[in-house]
Amino acid sequence: MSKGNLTRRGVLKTGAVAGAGLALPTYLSAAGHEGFTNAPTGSTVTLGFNVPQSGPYADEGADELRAYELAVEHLNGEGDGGMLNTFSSKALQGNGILGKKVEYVTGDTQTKSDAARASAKSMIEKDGAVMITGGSSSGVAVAVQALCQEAGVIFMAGLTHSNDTTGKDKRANGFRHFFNSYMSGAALAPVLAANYGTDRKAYHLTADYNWGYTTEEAIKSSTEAMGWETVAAVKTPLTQTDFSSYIAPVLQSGADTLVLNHYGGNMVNSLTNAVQFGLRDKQVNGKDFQIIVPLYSRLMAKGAGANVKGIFGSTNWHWSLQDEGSKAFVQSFGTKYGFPPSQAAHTCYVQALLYADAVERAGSFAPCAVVEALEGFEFDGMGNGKTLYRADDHQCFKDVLVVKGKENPSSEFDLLEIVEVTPVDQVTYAPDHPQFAGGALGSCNNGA
Amino acid sequence: MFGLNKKDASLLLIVAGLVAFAPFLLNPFPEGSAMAQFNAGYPDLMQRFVIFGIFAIGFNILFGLTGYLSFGHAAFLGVGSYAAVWMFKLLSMNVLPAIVLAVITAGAFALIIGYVSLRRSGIYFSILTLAFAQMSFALAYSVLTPITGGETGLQLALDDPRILESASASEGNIPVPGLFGLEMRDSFEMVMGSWVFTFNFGYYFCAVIMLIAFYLSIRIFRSPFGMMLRAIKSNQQRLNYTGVNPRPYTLAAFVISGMYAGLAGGLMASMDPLAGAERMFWTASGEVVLMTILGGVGTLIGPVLGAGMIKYMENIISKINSDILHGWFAFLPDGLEDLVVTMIYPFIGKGWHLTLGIVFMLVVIFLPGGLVEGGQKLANLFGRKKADNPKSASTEPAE
Amino acid sequence: MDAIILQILNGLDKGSAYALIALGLTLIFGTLGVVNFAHGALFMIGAFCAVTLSRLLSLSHEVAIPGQVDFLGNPATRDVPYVFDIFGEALGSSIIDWAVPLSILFAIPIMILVGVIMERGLIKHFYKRPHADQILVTFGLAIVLQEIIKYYYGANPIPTPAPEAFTGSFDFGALIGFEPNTIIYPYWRLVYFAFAAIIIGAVFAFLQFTTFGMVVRAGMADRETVGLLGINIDKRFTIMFGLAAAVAGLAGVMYTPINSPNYHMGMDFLVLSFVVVVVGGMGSLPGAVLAGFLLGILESFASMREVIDIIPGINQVIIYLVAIVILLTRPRGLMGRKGVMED
Amino acid sequence: MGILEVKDVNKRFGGLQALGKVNLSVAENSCHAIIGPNGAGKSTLLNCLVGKLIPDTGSVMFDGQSVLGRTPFEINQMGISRVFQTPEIFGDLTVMENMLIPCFARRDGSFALHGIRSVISEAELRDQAESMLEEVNMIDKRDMHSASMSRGDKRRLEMAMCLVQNPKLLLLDEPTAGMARADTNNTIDLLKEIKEKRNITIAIIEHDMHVVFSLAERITVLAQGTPLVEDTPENIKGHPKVKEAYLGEAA
Repeated sequence: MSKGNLTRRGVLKTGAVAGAGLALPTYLSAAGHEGFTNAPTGSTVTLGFNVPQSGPYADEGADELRAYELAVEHLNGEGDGGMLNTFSSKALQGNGILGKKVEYVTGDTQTKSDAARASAKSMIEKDGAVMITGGSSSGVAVAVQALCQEAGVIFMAGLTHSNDTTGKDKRANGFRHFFNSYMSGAALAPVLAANYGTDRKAYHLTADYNWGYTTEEAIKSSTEAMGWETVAAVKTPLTQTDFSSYIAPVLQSGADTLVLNHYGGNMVNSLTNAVQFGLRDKQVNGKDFQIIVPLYSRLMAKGAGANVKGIFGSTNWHWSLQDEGSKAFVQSFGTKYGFPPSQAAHTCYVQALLYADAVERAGSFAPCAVVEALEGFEFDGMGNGKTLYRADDHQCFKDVLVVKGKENPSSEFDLLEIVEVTPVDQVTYAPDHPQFAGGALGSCNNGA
Repeated sequence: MFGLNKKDASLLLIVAGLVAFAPFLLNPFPEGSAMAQFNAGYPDLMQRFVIFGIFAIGFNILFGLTGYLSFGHAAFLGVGSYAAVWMFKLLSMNVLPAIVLAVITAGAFALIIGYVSLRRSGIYFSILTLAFAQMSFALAYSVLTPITGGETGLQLALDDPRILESASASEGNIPVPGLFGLEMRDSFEMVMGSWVFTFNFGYYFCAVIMLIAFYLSIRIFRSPFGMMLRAIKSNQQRLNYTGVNPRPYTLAAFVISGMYAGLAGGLMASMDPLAGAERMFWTASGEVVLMTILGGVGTLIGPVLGAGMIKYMENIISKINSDILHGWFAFLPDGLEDLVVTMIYPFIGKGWHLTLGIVFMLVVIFLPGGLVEGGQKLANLFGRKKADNPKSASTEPAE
Repeated sequence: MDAIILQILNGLDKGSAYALIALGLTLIFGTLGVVNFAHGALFMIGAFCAVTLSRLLSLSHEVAIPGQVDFLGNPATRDVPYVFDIFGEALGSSIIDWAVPLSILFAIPIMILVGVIMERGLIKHFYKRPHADQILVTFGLAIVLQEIIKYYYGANPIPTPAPEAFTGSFDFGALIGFEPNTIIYPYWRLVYFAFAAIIIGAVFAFLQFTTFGMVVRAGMADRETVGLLGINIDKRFTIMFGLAAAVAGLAGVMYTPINSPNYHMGMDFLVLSFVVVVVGGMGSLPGAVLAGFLLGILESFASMREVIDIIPGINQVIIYLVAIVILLTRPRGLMGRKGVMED
Repeated sequence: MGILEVKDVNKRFGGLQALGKVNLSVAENSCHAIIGPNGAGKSTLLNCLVGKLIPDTGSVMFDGQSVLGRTPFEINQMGISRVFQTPEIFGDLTVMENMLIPCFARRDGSFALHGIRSVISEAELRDQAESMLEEVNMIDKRDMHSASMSRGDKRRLEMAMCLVQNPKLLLLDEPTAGMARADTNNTIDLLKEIKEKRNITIAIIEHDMHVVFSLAERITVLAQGTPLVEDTPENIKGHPKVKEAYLGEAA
């Protein structure tokens, strides 16, 4: 197999080669081109897939990368087309984007904002990427989003759940398909009320950084609204691995519910520790003690093993959904890789398609044109039902899944079962909601 | 020249030449060729080379000369970046006040930490500095979020006051750092045949500062102060009985190298106005230690080479993916192509850490003096028996 | 009161892990004078011995389940471990259930082997080299080891549960006269503490009461003199390295049910264990153990809600803060000897 | 009144009385030897003089000022230089650099920021260092890496480093230990020459009686931490107490 080379400027590859050594220097100002950064001029267009390849989220990053490769295949008309067949917009023809073949470069975010920006910068400056996408944490998403705004390229966020990404740190060139902390709270609360009653005392353990704060706030406010009481909220360091000293005092506090506002390794460890301490076998205030994990990731849940059984949480998407879009995606991903995709893979795949579609509809790669095409865009057939890319904050509004750990998993991928598909209306909020206060989109930036 | 002896002056000139022509030297492969992947001549990476070069030069003033191994130097880099970003937020997007404040803040921070840590020596000193840096990181990531931006890092916002620039945010875009009207990201491209060379203002700005920093470090190495520092490393007891008080010398070296780190941090923020707490994590402190050892402890140019090597691997090797590999080896028959790709694949892309680890081990096993020694061996191999090689132009590696 | 007892238990448990790693690290410092940045990686390899053994035991073949389909619509299959075929389902499943304790037997030879190979193949050549070189080479080795593990096992944590018999928790409070459910503690953590105590005791007894141990202790105190006596100290030091590796590895094996192991767990522990060793005092084995437990307990207290409410962020920095205070008041840590790693 | 006055100095290490009621007076421009068997407290006494140890009680006055509570570098700045038993030099530095450091210390005090002026530009100090090197016959080794020199050269270098400071008092801790007889005689000659030329006070700790009797004008015999006798070399030679203390060890 032989793929084309990855170049900055397609022209150079085909033209200008003859007499290379003798050619007189041509001076180009960076502001030349067609009025925006990295305008594709040849027969190809380069996208930048910036995912964590090292560090704790490397497996999630690997899954994102698989999804992107699949998306590129489908955009270029290879493979079975996946969600292109179910997507409500029919602008994409399977001949690349605007007739240009899609090529891509990859980089490692290391789940550090510095490294992620370095990697994104090299994609923009060296490889001529016209869009950056990916990532598995909000810190990285916010950092790269700001960079893309400055550089004048589009950023399609990967997995990022913090309210801030489309709240106080939103940017005109950035778009998020993934759901957020507020939506988790809004979707979870009714289900929790139905299952555990409206008279509960909750104890929060919260990862001591931005995402943790917004998630704690979201869950607190939505559970308190239905009558729960928050006994305590304790912050835990990011680098904590053993949560025993945070878990142990929970029972003594009189709480009957533990909310773990943790993600990734923190979540695996805190949940494992909580189950170890036998919290779930206890009765407090005459009720069975319960644990809640607001943001579930199937990949991560695997690390917690049997401990997730019966524990409620929310997720953006799950492969067992039975709508046409999800089925098509699972089918083509599973056929290619032999296992079902994760929610991270799904959101990345969808983001890549949405971007391509927006370019196609706008008829241009210029970021401002793409922004215009995506703002207020309504679509369906991508696995989450009818979805709106809201113009005010570039957040997707769609159904949210409430899931719980499956009691009898039939395979290593079958860890979560869908309890409820919370309709979009229930998780929609006003753009000026206090949890999203501050910050401004600004205006789109075409860059150079 | 500039008060340097001939040897040092020529070293400085060589470095200046390399830095000035880096956009050419780092882009040896034509665009579109398979080897273009190894080109490093794009602004961000070139900036990183020189910025981390400054960081490592400064670290070497402490570690290379006095032998005090600080394991918390990244804290000063982080503090410098925070200071610079705050200047951008509050004052103006001009980089000069930001960099000046970064250096001063980092220096003050280093003075406090150094004053306390230098009460101990050896590994006890290392752990003290490590502890201070880890505390800085942990607090910056969590409870200090209002000041540091926490997880997402400290960023500019449209509604920042920027008291010296009132009209800048009018377009709905955050202004970018610059120097009296010249933006750091300004660059122009020169196309020569199928080669494209990018000349970036920010890079040259950093490069000039790096050359000044390098020049100062040579002067420090050659000054009585530098000699005292080397004496501290060599025999602190004798120094004491010779009537010299080592403590203020080490403290001065600590503060100077902290200021270098602050300078690097300020420049980083000037090139890319965001300061993240991860910059202060112990791995970041460890990185500059590794850069210095990899390049050659106590040598003038070694730390810069080490910094370049690590940053190159981080940014270039990590971006090679299997697709690119297949592209390279497409000329091979299919089966062989797949085999070669399978064999190389673990070392590139997400496996870049593995390559880095192997390089560390190979360098330290076969080149005890770091890359500088490798360069000498290479020079000797080609028969150019230079009487005054870089090693004798500097001090011996650490003992 | 009950809250304090609970945090002391937590502290002892955390301290066990710190102390075990720090013990091995100090043995290597003390005997070989080597700053071993790969020691965390040995802990991690130990943990992955447990993962490997439980995977080996669960090696299975597929048996089709009639009438069911998988997510792609193909006929579904069920995995049946080979041990079921050999020992029958009942014994087979309890063997799998006991994979972690069984891994101790599996890990000891492997860890000793890893340690000896490491020492003979690499570390040996760095005795006379500067500490800076030792740091670089062992750090490189640590990266290589963890990347190899990542390559084969992925980056995500891998659940490795304790045997069924040790899951759940023990009502410690009821035993000593508190209300039920006030002081409950997981069985496995109690096991871990006991295990750590046994290992630490065994290492001390070995050094105290065997001639081998006496020579090693003498070597730690004054290597040259022992060498002059015509005793081949190097060979013994190689064995000590293997022993230190085994201690770290066993700490890792037993840790797996507490937190699911992942490839970077060694790095996570590395810095902490260095702090522990230095706070304890370079070259002092009792110091390392004492510092491990001390820091573990203080860390637990600092994570109490009541404490965090008074001093926000104290849980983030407590260990480092304590380290600074101790090092400034006691120049050579708690029990350090003069002149070890001070220059 | 001597330049160095030690009065009633006591020093205990745990249960061990290292120094007990030591009184010592070294006259200006004299050469004073302190002898005694192993473990007599000679090194402890020396360490009390240079600030490495602080006596439990008693006083040490140098040139009319107390040295107690001062750090070694402060005491050196007062005018006491010390030569160690095993040569203490800056092994990573060249011979010339080794010489320059005491020159700087004498001119600039215990700490001075010299800016970034090159060492080479300090012509005056270089001259001083060079003439001192000539005096000890080491000028040809000026650019040598000092760690690679012979032990004898190292000791000569150390001596030169001390002398270039023009100390008022030079403390020598067994300067000929481990030397061959010829080297020992050279050292004796060197010290004699120095003494004549510089009007310097020398206090010397020595085992070798040959050295002691060739150089010393007064001798203090230390045993078990207390001075036995203090007298001229002639009187010491036949002193019964000394013989007893040395148990036939004396030459």
